[in-house]
Parts: sequence; structure tokens; C-alpha cells
Amino acid sequence: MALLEVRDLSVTYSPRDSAAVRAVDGVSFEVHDGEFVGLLGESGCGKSTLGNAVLRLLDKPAAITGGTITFDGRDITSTSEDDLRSMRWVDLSTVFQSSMNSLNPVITIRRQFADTFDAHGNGVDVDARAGELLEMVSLDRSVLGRFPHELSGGMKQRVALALALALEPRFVLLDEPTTGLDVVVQRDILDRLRVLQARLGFAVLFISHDLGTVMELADRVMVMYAGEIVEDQPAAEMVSRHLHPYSAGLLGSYADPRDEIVEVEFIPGRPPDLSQSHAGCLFQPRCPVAVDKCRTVHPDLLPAGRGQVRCILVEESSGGRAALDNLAALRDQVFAAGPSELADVEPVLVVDGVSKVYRTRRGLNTTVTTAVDDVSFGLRPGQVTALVGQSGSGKTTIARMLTGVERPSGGSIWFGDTPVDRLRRRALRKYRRHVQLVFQDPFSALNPTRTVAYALSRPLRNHLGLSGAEARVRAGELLETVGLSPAAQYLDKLPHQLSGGQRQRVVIARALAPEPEVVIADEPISMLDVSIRAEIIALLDQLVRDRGIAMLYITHDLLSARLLADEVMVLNEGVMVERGPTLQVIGEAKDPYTRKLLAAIPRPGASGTPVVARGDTEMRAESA
Amino acid sequence: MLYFLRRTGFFVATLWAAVTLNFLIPRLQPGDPAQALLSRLQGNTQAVNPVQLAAIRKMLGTQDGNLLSQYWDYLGAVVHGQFGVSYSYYPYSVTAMIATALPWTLILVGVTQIASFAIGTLLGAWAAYRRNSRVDSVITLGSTFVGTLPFFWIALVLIFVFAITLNWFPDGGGYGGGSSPSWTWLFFSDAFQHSVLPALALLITGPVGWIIGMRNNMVQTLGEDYARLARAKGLPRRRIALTYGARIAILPNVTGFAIALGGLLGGTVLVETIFNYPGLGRLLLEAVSNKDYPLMQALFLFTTIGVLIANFLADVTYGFLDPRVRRAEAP
Amino acid sequence: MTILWRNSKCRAGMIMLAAFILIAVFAPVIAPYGPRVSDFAASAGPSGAHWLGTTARGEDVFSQLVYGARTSLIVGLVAGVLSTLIAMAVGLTAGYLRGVVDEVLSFFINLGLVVPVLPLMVVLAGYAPVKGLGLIIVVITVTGWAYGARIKRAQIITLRTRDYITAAKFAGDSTARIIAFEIVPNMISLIVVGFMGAALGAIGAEAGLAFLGLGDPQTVSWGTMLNQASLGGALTTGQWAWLVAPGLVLALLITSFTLMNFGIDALSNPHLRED
Amino acid sequence: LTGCTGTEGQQKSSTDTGMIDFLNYGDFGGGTTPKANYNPYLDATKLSAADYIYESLMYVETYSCKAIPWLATSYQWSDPKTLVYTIRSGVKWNDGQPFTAKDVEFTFNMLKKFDVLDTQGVWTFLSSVKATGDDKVTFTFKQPGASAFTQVSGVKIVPEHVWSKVADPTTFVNATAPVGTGPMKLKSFNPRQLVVERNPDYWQADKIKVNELRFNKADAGGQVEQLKLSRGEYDTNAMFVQDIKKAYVDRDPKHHHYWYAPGGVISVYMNLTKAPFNDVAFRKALTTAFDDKQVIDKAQLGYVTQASQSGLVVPGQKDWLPQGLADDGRIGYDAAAADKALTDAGYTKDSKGRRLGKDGKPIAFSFKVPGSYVDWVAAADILIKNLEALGIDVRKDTPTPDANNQDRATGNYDMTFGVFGGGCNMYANFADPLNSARTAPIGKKAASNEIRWQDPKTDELLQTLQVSPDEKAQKEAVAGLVDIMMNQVPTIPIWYGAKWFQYDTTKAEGWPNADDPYADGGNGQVVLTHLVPAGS
Ligand SMILES: Nc1ncnc2c1ncn2[C@@H]1O[C@H](COP(=O)(O)OP(=O)(O)OP(=O)(O)O)[C@@H](O)[C@H]1O
Ligand SMILES: Nc1ncnc2c1ncn2[C@@H]1O[C@H](COP(=O)(O)OP(=O)(O)OP(=O)(O)O)[C@@H](O)[C@H]1O
Ligand SMILES: [Mg+2]
Ligand SMILES: [Mg+2]
Repeated sequence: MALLEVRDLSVTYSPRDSAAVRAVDGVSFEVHDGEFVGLLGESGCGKSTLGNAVLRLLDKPAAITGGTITFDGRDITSTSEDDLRSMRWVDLSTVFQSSMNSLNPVITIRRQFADTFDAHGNGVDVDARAGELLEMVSLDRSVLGRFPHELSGGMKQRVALALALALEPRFVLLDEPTTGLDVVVQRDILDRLRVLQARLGFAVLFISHDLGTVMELADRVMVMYAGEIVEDQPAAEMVSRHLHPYSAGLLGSYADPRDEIVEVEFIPGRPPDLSQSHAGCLFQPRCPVAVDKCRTVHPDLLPAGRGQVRCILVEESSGGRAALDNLAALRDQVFAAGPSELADVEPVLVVDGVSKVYRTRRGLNTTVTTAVDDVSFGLRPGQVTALVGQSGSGKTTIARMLTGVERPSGGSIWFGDTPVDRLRRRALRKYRRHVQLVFQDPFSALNPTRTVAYALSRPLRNHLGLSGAEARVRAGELLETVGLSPAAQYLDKLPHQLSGGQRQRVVIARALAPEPEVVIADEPISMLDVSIRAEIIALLDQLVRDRGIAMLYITHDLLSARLLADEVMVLNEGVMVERGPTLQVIGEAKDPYTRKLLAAIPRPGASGTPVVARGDTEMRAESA
Repeated sequence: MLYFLRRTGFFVATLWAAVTLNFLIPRLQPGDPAQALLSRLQGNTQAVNPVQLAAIRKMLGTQDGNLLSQYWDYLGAVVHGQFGVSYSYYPYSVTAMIATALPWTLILVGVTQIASFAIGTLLGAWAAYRRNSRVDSVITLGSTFVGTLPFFWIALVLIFVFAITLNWFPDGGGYGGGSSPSWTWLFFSDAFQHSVLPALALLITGPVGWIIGMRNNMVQTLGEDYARLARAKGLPRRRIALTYGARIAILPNVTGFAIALGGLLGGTVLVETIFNYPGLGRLLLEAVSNKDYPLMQALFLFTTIGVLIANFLADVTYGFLDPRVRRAEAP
Repeated sequence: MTILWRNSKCRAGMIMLAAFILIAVFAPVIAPYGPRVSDFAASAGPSGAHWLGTTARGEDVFSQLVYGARTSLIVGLVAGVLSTLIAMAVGLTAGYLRGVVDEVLSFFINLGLVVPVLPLMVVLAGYAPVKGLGLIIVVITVTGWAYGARIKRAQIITLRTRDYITAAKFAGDSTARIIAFEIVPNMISLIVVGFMGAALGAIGAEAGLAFLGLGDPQTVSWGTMLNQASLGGALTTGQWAWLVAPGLVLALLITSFTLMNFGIDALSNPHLRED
Repeated sequence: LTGCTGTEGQQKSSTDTGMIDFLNYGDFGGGTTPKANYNPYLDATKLSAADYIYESLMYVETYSCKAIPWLATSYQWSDPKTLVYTIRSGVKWNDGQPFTAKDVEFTFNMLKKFDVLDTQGVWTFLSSVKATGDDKVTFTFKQPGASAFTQVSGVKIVPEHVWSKVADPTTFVNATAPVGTGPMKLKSFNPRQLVVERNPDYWQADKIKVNELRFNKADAGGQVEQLKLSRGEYDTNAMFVQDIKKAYVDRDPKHHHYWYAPGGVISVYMNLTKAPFNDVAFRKALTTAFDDKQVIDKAQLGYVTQASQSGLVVPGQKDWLPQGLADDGRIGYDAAAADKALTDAGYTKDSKGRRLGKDGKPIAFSFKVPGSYVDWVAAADILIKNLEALGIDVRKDTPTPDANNQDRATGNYDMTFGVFGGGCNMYANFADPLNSARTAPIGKKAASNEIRWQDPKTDELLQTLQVSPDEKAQKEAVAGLVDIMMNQVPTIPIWYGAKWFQYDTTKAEGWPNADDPYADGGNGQVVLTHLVPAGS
């Protein structure tokens, strides 16, 4: 018998102000003792809702509207809160999506452990047991006496993990436990988790949209789409022999940057609106291989391969993979990057020995942070230079200095013969005609109260002096350029009426509006779903090549750097530790820090069949 | 340390501004304390006797000299805590008048403020804990309605019903004509009788703000991840409500409460006027209507200092209660 | 707007406020007599001719009540608008410019917060050379803007670091334009809530001051009615309607604002949405 | 419940002893937070007990202005500059010490030394005060001192043996066992209640039938006070009550009474420096323009009486009126007459019915009235209506009382209300509003002549009134002044301010009233000597 058994579970949000949303729809799955199950899916597909339902933590307006949840043979679908209490944490524990907020800010870590023990009548010595747990996640015992705000994000995350394991639960739900953390830290925590899981033998349901990680860690992977599970396969199987077109799309957007040739593909379109009912397959509108029948018949989750799949094509083809073979014919939605040569062009923007020192005063103490330390480089037309580094390494600071938001403490920046570091007001405004910024977060980069046309017309009117009507026409053209067509359909929309990918396109269009020579893109895709990332990268690449723009591409994601950049610079604590042609840096990293970054890249199926990861063995040894 | 200096600087600057405001406002306006005193005496139905007026004016020693030197003298007097002689209570000093009135205000309003806060916080927490239940609606809607009734009107109605119609409680004053302030049981029970209605009026309208504030804060904290995690951990409901809801939700209210306590005098004007309660608020209103500049200035200054100190304490308390602030504000 | 309408509390508030506004606008039509016409038998109880009786001066209480709505609404709206404007000007400037300007303006904001409002109000109202609605409005505005300014300053500090503000700078927009077109629209709900709060405070303050006798007895307002009812011995002559009615309508008007506030609060704070 | 003395108050006191146990009086002064203060010279802040503890040489009651012999049995003008009082013998201070002429000398010389205590300004007239014998005190004046008689007579006498030890009588609150000669002694005080008890050694103790007076703190004069009054919780009070008949008298018509004696003359002040008010004919025409009756009935709730144009308070001061003045100088409302008089004086109406000034422009001016004096505003409304009916355009201004006072003093007004007269000092009654020495140019504060009346004839008459000790000469001077009031119309009196006075005959009888106007209600000591237990 399975430890956790979910049958036909449905969860509906019925808010007062809007239509009901079926966030989880007829989901069934099992988790066995000691099993590590991954749950993948685009943002908003219902992963967290499903997790909360399993934990019976749904709050109004969400409610379980059908199905059963059985834990260790006991039906907990509608057990009362009071009866459930004894099971909580002893049987079912969890680490939430946002590690930052899941600890009570006003009591010490010790008390958060203590009340867990108290609640379950566990007469253990709190200090001893909690200390032990903290050590298990490589934290010092002294952390016990601290308050959450005195810990870094990674530390909080580890505390949350230790807390989740405090009562040696049989099942742990991890809901994107490492989002918002630095790649290296993230890696560290996940490695530790896997080790602990192997040692303590609890079962895990691991929710994430980070494909690589899930594939690498999990024994079995479930893929969710629009509230339904569309595929459920052992991890190794999923990597090499996934069956559902959506899984293929998801996996296609992932590749190993160390490969000679890196290809990513993307699924255009957005998930369906779950507040409406749809006939047929929910994925059909985005499915490249859909047939007529997909439009009318809703497929069931049926055994296929070594697991289950929800797809008519798979159902109908005997071997199961027939449908996917058709995909090969549709290669136009793929972005590929091979080895590239650095062309020798004069740089338009030259950074010469730039440093930035921040002084922060707290009370009488002054802390000096050297955010950027003697960095030099140049940006060349038609080329992308990637700036890679972990969080806090000074990437944004460099971007701010390049755009004149901040002045360097030392060194100089030249745009042609304009000294950027000395520009003020009017001159600065003029300079920004030539140097534009693409923002990281498309959700905050657009004013929620202003239309797309307004956002695009401002730079046109200010920098190019166009009239209102001209600007509107030009704005339309820009939208077409970034692939939003027909433009008329988007011009008068407000940001909240656009998807993330569409918003990011608007942001890019706005940066292009004044026809800049230099574009700085500060982590432009980190807030987007995996499936959209490739699409945006393709767009950026095309723009750079077509328009001869010099681009600084800031990221901590080596894969996108590999895809887009001609040249890569690695920044560590403000110092540039490595610089060179992309493939060279990634393939033959010399600096230990660069190697650490590379090691943090998950390698799905590393122990099994190397389907995606085909990096050199040396690297793999490093991470072990 | 620097933080402390900054606070002190702000404290002093605000005080100075208040003191100056205090000095200027009365002097910029027409009016004559002596005339005000005289008309308090005889109303507007008798002719003013110019000789008498001049004598009173002379007695009060209304200041002469240019504004600047007056200001300088005034600052000096304030620094030395000399507020002079009250005009309307000549020859009693301003300090004596404040000393007489202060205990009454402190006791009546202080106690009811604390009680309002306690009641409001408890009801608010209860409403949040039983969110969307009938208890919640009764508390929220009830307090909203009560909160909108004008305070002075409630007070009038209370007097009408309980003092005049039912004659259960005296209709005003701090104590009866038959007793006089002393440390006797009789006096205390008398004073208590007299404080019931004003206290009731304050208690009806007082908790409303705290109820709504507490409820909203707590609904929010109970929706936070840490509260959800507490539930997931299987903590008892009460414990979640207290440690994960109320404990955090109360923080903003505590600051508000300290500031409200500091603003105590302001809130007493109405209640003390209606109930003729011998406290600071009524003294202030009287000082204003009699143009008793010295008394008014002192009272105003007194309140400002009260509010400033309360603000200061609120900051400190907040730092003490909220560990997140504690570190940031440590020198 | 529709969200506001959908919220039942808010809807009730809007309907009530609309009713009050109609009454105020059409006061001359609704009120049977002028508010200061004193041609009737004094201190009469409610009757067919005088629904709520007459005052001790022989004025019709009901007519005063109807005209009083004008005063309350005017004070509420004008003082609300004025203090919101000041709060916005000060708060936005301080929050957006930072630096020395911020320090100076913040000092004034803090001063405004720290100086005890009611005593200051009493003092200002007591010493003003002229009385009347204008004065009350000024007094209430002078003492009431600081809180709104602080809130708005805090809000703009979080808004000014938003990416879209930086983006507007990159688009070459001027500071004034950024504040007016990028920031203010995003603060609308805050501004409206602030306005409602200020209006509400102003209505209550006007009534309170008038009740204390610091208003202008020539103005017909619910506060002066209460004041005159109290002085005029409404209870000794058994005219409960004269005393009760102004208090009740005042409560109703304030309730209407409070109810609307619920809806607007809920707009900006999803936690308060009824679910 | 200790707070409610109401039920006690209703009890009939025992008449067996021929004495009244106690009477409940109204407020005792001293503001909302009263502090003990029985210094009789601190007019503005002393508590009422002082009025029953200290006495003066003569008691000038304020209704008909008779000077009743009090601590002095008689007085004599030996010459216009010398006044000799004969002191009553056998009077004792309430601490047992005898009262002597020395005490009188001491008292006056103390006032000389501490001039802020001299609130009646007696030392502006006096040059010396001496005890000239055991029972004689001689007052010497700088000039003929007739006009200072009421002031000098009214000064409260204090015991030398107590006050000579007081270092600074200007800040002396006299809080413990104040020593005086009066009918009452201090019994107890707390901020809510002040009690004085009968002084058995009082020189006219046989006339005092009340054992105790209890003054009760009036609480802001609002609702609650009126209610207490109507319930009979006060035996006497002096407060304004809306609709006194319904609220008070009707509650117990047998025992509840009121008598509002006339006080100051409330009149229309015109700025005499401006046209058209500088024209006698215009002013005179206005005397019939105002509907006094309506003002009295509507604005003043019928509590007051119409004022005589003479400037005197009738009927109290009727004796001073010259013979043959119709209706004691009251000029009735006659709009037609006013209209005719105006037209005759050259103020014609234009085709639109607007009254034109001498300059040919429509007459327009403002009427200033303190906005917070509700009854005055109501009165002003009526007067304005009257003026408008005559085609004059009048705008109402309602500044604060302070601003109004200031504007009136500096002459910054067209028309406004002013109060004058009503006192017992005829000289002051007329000199305050009419003496050219007491005015000032526009823009400067006038001492008391705010209408800015400047007339040599008036000054001359005032001079006579001031110096002549002879009653006949005084009456002639007053007649001259009355004539000026009637014919030159410097101001237009409208009504007499009422002296509020309510009384309850349940326990005590003998209160003054219109039928027995031996004094107005404000003369506490005189009234006290008339009170007897009810039914006796
Ligand atoms: N309070 C709510 N009211 C209405 N709909 C909601 C609410 N919360 C979530 N939803 C809807 O439920 C669906 C599933 O949300 P859920 O949070 O489970 O997604 P997720 O897969 O965890 O996404 P993410 O990766 O972004 O965390 C979404 O489409 C969302 O719009
Ligand atoms: N205004 C500032 N004042 C003080 N220190 C600052 C400031 N801005 C940045 N820093 C510090 O400078 C260092 C570099 O910050 P920066 O934002 O450039 O890093 P980053 O590489 O962009 O990080 P991330 O990947 O998280 O965006 C950090 O240690 C940061 O704390
Ligand atoms: Mg989620
Ligand atoms: Mg950054």
C-alpha cells in the first residue's frame, strides 16, 4: 500500500469577486515510503494548490471539491482540523515555497523548535535535539538563539528544512523550497536534502518548475498542466523517453550549456483559463502535434511507457513515442547556439578600471563594501557580452554605473568620447538615448496604470522628438519587431492584461524605442517561466544581430549566457575572475569560482543515461 | 548613539517649534485677557467699567515690550519651568493649576485608555480568530457603527438616560459637593461614582479603533506563511492565534497606543467638558476661552512634551517588542 | 468602481452618501422653512408642521437638520480635499526627492504629527479673528494634513524604486511628469482612502468644535445644533428630537464614509476582501 | 448618592426655630477648577463667599441706586472735596476683634499702596483717607468728589490686624478663616461646593434667618444646570434659561419665580465720524426705525424691557429723569415716521426704492455683531430688516466677540451694538460713552467713548455732574445729558440687558421681585437680610 494516495482530487477556488477556478482537477497519484517524487509544471498550473490540499492547508476561498486523500491507509480528505493535528508534522511535514516568510519573525529559532515539540507532546531536550537537527543541515547550534531576520536566506531555508525533519516525518512536501536563493546555495541545500532523504528514508513530494533539479533529484517525476497531471514517469524515463508533448516542450527548454551545440525549444502560448470549462485536451491549443480529435476528446491519464500519460496520440500509437517523433518536423521553434567566434570590432562602450565602494552607516559603525573592484571591458556592436556571477557579486552595480544611475568610485567609462561617469541631468538624458536598460522583472518594469502605447511612446517622444501620432505608429512597429503582432491588439492594453512573456517583450520594445546603440539587460529572464525563457532569448539574439546593438547580458544562469553571449565575464565579489569567448570560459573554466558555478548546474540523469547532460567527466567528478 | 542623538535633536527641535507656536498664536490674535475675565464675571449685558478693566489688566501684568524680548523672556521662563501665574486663577500659579487637574485626567482617561486598548485588542483578536463567523460580523459591524457615533453625543445620551432619567449616577463633576478630595474610602467611592459615566462614554467609543486595527492586522498575520506553517506543524489553534497571530499583529497597535496615551490630553477636552470633569482638558478649554495665555501655553507645552515622550517610548517599546527592529536600532 | 460597487458595505455607503449629497444640494427644496427663520412657537415638540419640533428660538429643527447636511458635507469635502492636497504635495516631494528636502519636510510632518491636534485646534479656533466655516476648514486642514503626508511619503518611497520609475527616467521623462503620470495613478487608492479619512475627521472635528462652542453659531451645522440644543435646554423642555436627530444623522454620514472606506481598503489590501 | 443633593433640597426646613437651615445657591465663581480665594479685591477670581464676608461703608444697591447705610451709619460732605463717614459702633470682626475707623483708614491706604487692588479706582479721586476720631473717617479728594461717592462707599473694608501682616495683599488668597464683618463666615470649601454659615455676632444678626448658604459649582451653564434648576435644586440662581416659563416656572408655578431686572443699556452704536451717521437728522430719524418690541419678544425671549432713549435705566432710575418726558423717554417703533423723517432730512429714495445718501449714492453699511452672541445676532437681524425696509442696504458681519470689541474700540465699524450705563454712578453712566476725553481718533483704541461723540456742551454737563455734591445740580446736569440723548441721539438704546435671577419660595420668602424691587437679585447681602422662612 502506498504511503500517500490521492484519488481524483479536485480543488476549486471560489472567490467572491470572480469566477470559480478549478486549480486542481481530478488528480490521482501515489507516493510510496521513502520515494522522492518530483512535481513539475509551469507557474500557475496548480502545483502549490495540490500540495496544500494534500497537507489539508487550503484556506478560503479554496476548497477540496472532489476526490480523496489517503495517508497510510487513513482517509484524511475531510478529517477535522483537531483530529488532523496529531498527524501533522509527525506524518506530514513541509517546507514552503517562500523560505523567507515561513519563520515567525518575533520568536527565536529555539522557540520555533520548542513549540513544534510541545505541540506533539515530545518531551525531548529541545536544545539537544534542535542542535542536532541544525547540525544535520550544516548550521551552527548558536543559530538557535537567533531571530529569523538575523539569518541569511540560505540559512533560513536550512532552518526550515531542519524544522521540517524535526519529528522524523514519513512524508515531506517541498514546495519550491529554494526559489529566490543563489544558485550555489540552492545547489548546496538540495544536495544536502537528497543525502538526508537517503539516510532518514522519508518520502518527498518535491514541487518545482526547475526542471534540471527535479530531474536530477527525483526518483519519479510528475508533470502537471492546467490542474491536471499529464505525465508520470520514473525520472530517468522522463529524461530520455518522455511521452507527452508538453513534457517534451518543458524538457526541450532545458539544455546543458557545456555542450558543443546547445539547443532549446519553447512552447508558445499560455495555459488555458481554468475558470472556464474546456472540451478536449487542455494542452491542445499550444500543442504542435495536435490532431482534430484533441479538440473534442478529453484524454485520460493512462498507463504508458513505465508510467502514465494523458494524451490521445500516445493512447493511440502503440509504441507511445510515435506522436513525439512528429515533433522533430517542427524544429522552427528551436533556438540553437553553436561555438561562436569573437569578431574584432571597435567597442562602443569602454569600461576602464571601474570600482564602486559603498559606505553604509548604521549608528556609529561604517561598513565599507567594495561592490565592484577594478573591472575593465568593452561592449561591441552586434555582440553580446554576458556578465555572470552569483548574487551580490556586483553585476547590477556595473549596470547602474554603465547607465549613469550610479557614479564609479574609481576608473572611467567612455561612450565614444563621452565620459559617462561625469554626465549630469540633460547630458545624462541625452546619453540614455544611446544606452537603454532591459529590466529583470517584467511585472514591475511596466507601470500597472499605463497602457503599452503610453510606455512605448514616452521614449519616442522624449528622445526622438516624435509627435503623439507618429509615436503611436512607431510604437506599433516596435511591437511587431518584438513579435507582438498584430500590434493594434496590444497597444491599448494594460500590463495586467498581458502574460509575462508578452510583458517582457514590451519592456524590450521600450528599450529599443530610442534606437540605442547599447542595451544592458539585467537578468531579463530570471522572473519568467522556463518555457518563455528560450523565446525571449531568441528574440534578444535576433535583435542584437539584426540591429548591431552592443549588449551587456547580466545573468546568473550559465545556460542563457551560453545561448546568447559571444563573450562571458565571470564576476566574483566585485572582481572579474574570468573573461573570454563563451565556449572557452564554460568549457575550460580556470577559475575555481567559475567551476563552482558550473557545478551548480543540475545534471538530470547524471547517474543514469546521459541524454541531456553530456559534459566532460571532469566536471562531474567535481560535484560528487 | 547617533540614532539617539538624532532622536534627541528631533525632540528638542520639535519642542522648540511647539514652544514658539505656543508663543505666537495668542499674540497674533486680538483679544484681551482682562476683558475676557471681566466678561466671564458679568456676561454681555452690563457695561464694561474701564477703570476696573485697567486695574485687572495691571494686576495680570500683561507683558509689554517688543515681541522679541518678550519671546526671549518667555523662552527663559520655559527653560526654568516657570510658567507664571494663571490669569483666570490669579494669583494661583499655572503649575498649581496643572497639578490640581492632572491626577483626574490621568486616572479617568489613563485608565479608560488602557482598558479601551485591552478590550479593543482582545475583541479584535477574537474577531480575526473567528474570521467570517457571526462573532466576527457582530464585532466588526457593531464597532463600526458605534465608532461613528459622535462621542459627545453618546455622552449626552448617557447623561440623559443614566443621570437625569434614571438618576443612577451623578451628572457630572469629579466628586460630589458633600465630599472633598482626601484619602478616604468615602471620597474614593464618591469619585468612582462620578467617573462611571465619563468612563463609560470613553469605553463605548474607545476600543473601536483598536478592534478594527487589531482584526485587520491579525487577519493579515494569520494569512502569512509562518502562520500557515504553524498550522502545518499541528500547533494548537490557540497557540497559533496567540504566538503567530496576535503576538505579531499587536505590534503596530502598541506604537499607536503609546502615541494615543501621549495624546491623552487632546482626547479629554470633550469628555471633560461634557461631564465637567476637573481635568486638564477642561482646564485647557477654559484657558482658551479666558485667554489665560500662561495656563494655555503651559498646557499646550505639557501635551506636546507628553506626545513627544510617548513617541519616544513607543519607538523604544517597539524595538523591545519586535526583534526585527531591535537590531536595526541598536547603536 | 465596479469592485467598490460589488462590495456590499461599500455599496451601502455609496448610496447613503449619495442621499446626503442630494439632501444637501436640494436643501432649499426639501426643507420646509429656512434654517434661521424663527417665526414659529419656540421649544415646540414634534408636530405635523414641525416634524422634529422647533428650537428655543422658534426655528424649525428639521429644516436646520437638512441645511446642516450642507455644512458637514462642505467641511468634509473641502477640508478633505485641502488636506489631501497638502499631504500629497508635502509627502510626494519629501518622498521623491529625499535628501535635505526630505529631512526638512519630514521634520514638519513629524511636527504636525506630534503637536496635539485637538488642543491645537481648540487654540486656533479660539483665537481666530473671524469665525465661520472657512476658519473651521482652515483649522482642520492645518491640523490634519500631517498623517496623510507621512503615509504618502512612505508609499512613494516604495514606489520610487520600482523599475517602471527607473524606466521612465530612461525614457527621458521629467521628474514632475514621473510624479504626476507614473506615481500618482498608482497611489489612487491610497489617496482616496486618505481623502475619505480626512473628510471623515473633518466632519467629526467640525461637529466637535461647534459643540464646544468654538464654531460659528451663525453656521447651521449639526454640531451647532447640538450645541444650541444643549445650551437651549432641549432636555428640560423635553425636546429629545432636537438633541437626538443631529447626532444620529452625523453618525449616519460618518458611517457612510466608513462603509465606503471598507471597500477601498479592500481594494488595496486583498486580505480585507470578504471571502 | 452623595452627588445628588436634589432630594435634600426639596425638604422643607424647620420653621420651628424661625430659621432656615440652609439655602442652595448657584455658582460661586472661580472657573471650572476653583481654588480658595477670598481676597475681596481680586474681582475676577475671588469666590462668592467673599461677598458675604466683607462689607463696605454704604451699600449702594444696584436696582434703584439707593445708598443704604452699612458699616457707616451716615456720611457728610463738609465741603465738595471732603467727605466724612460716621462708622457704625458695636460692629465686630468675625474673629471677635472690634471693627474701628482705623480699619477703614488702613484699608484705603492699603489700596493706595497696592494700586492693582483698587479696582474701582478710588485713588484717582482721593488725596488722603484718615480716621479722625473713634467713629469718623475723613476722605479728602483732589477735586470735588461727588462723582466718586458710589465707588468710595462700595470699597470692602478689611481688618487691619490681619491684613497688615500680609506681605503682598495682591497675591493673598485669604484661604483660611477669612476675617470680615459680614453676615456669613466661611464654613467649608471644595471645588464643587462652597458653604458659608451664619455669623452670630453680625451687627444685624437679627435680620439673618438663614443658617447656611451652599454655593454649588455651576457646570458650564448647560443642560444639566437648567435641569437642576427646574427640579428645584437651587433656591436661587442667576443663569440664562431658554424658555424660562416652560423650563422653570411651569414645573412648580407656586414656588418657582424669576425676576430679570434691567441692567446695562444695550444700544445701537453708530460710527459718528462717518456719513450718514454724522448727521443728527439721520440718527434721529432712526430712533423710530427699530422694532424694539420684536427684538424683545423674539430675540430676547421677552426677558427684557425696552430701553429709554434717555440712556437711563427706567423704572429704577426714574427719579433722575427730567419731568415731562413722554413714556420715560421710550420711543416706539414707527416705520412710517422714520421714513418721513429720513426723506425730510434729504435722504430720498431712488426709483428702485434705495435710500440715497447726501452724496447721491445709495446708503450702504455693515452691522457688526459678535457671531457667538446668538441673541444679539437675532436682534441685529430684526434691526437690519427694519433698516432694509427703509431702503438702506445693510450687510451683517459676525466677527468674534474679541474682534468686535477691538473694532468697536478702534472705530472700525459702521453700526454695531454697545453697552453703556446701567450703573449707579450717574457720572460714569454718561461719561463713559460720551466724554470727549475718553475717545480716540479712528484707528486708536478709545477708552470708552467708542462712538466718538465730541460735544463741548456734553463735556460741560459732565463736568458739573462730576464735581457737584448738590443733588439738585446733579439732576439738572443729568437732565441736560438726557436732552442730548433725546435730541442729538449719539446712540440709540434698544433694550436693557437682563440681570438673571431665579428664586424658589419653597424654603425662603422675601426675595426681591418686580412688585417688591428693594434691590435686584445681584445684591446678595441686601437680599439675605430680607429672607425669612417660607410661611412665616
Ligand atoms: N486565492 C485565489 N483565488 C483565485 N484563484 C487562485 C487563488 N490562488 C491561486 N489561484 C489560482 O489557482 C491556480 C493554481 O495556483 P498555484 O499557486 O497552485 O500554482 P503553482 O503551480 O503553485 O504556481 P507557481 O509556480 O507560480 O507557484 C492559478 O491559476 C491561480 O490563478
Ligand atoms: N546602494 C547600496 N549601498 C550599499 N551597498 C550596496 C548598494 N547597492 C549594492 N550594494 C552592495 O554591493 C554588492 C553588489 O550588489 P549588486 O546588486 O551589484 O549585486 P548583483 O550581482 O546584481 O546581485 P543579484 O544577482 O542578487 O542581483 C552587494 O554586496 C550589495 O550589498
Ligand atoms: Mg506555487
Ligand atoms: Mg542584480
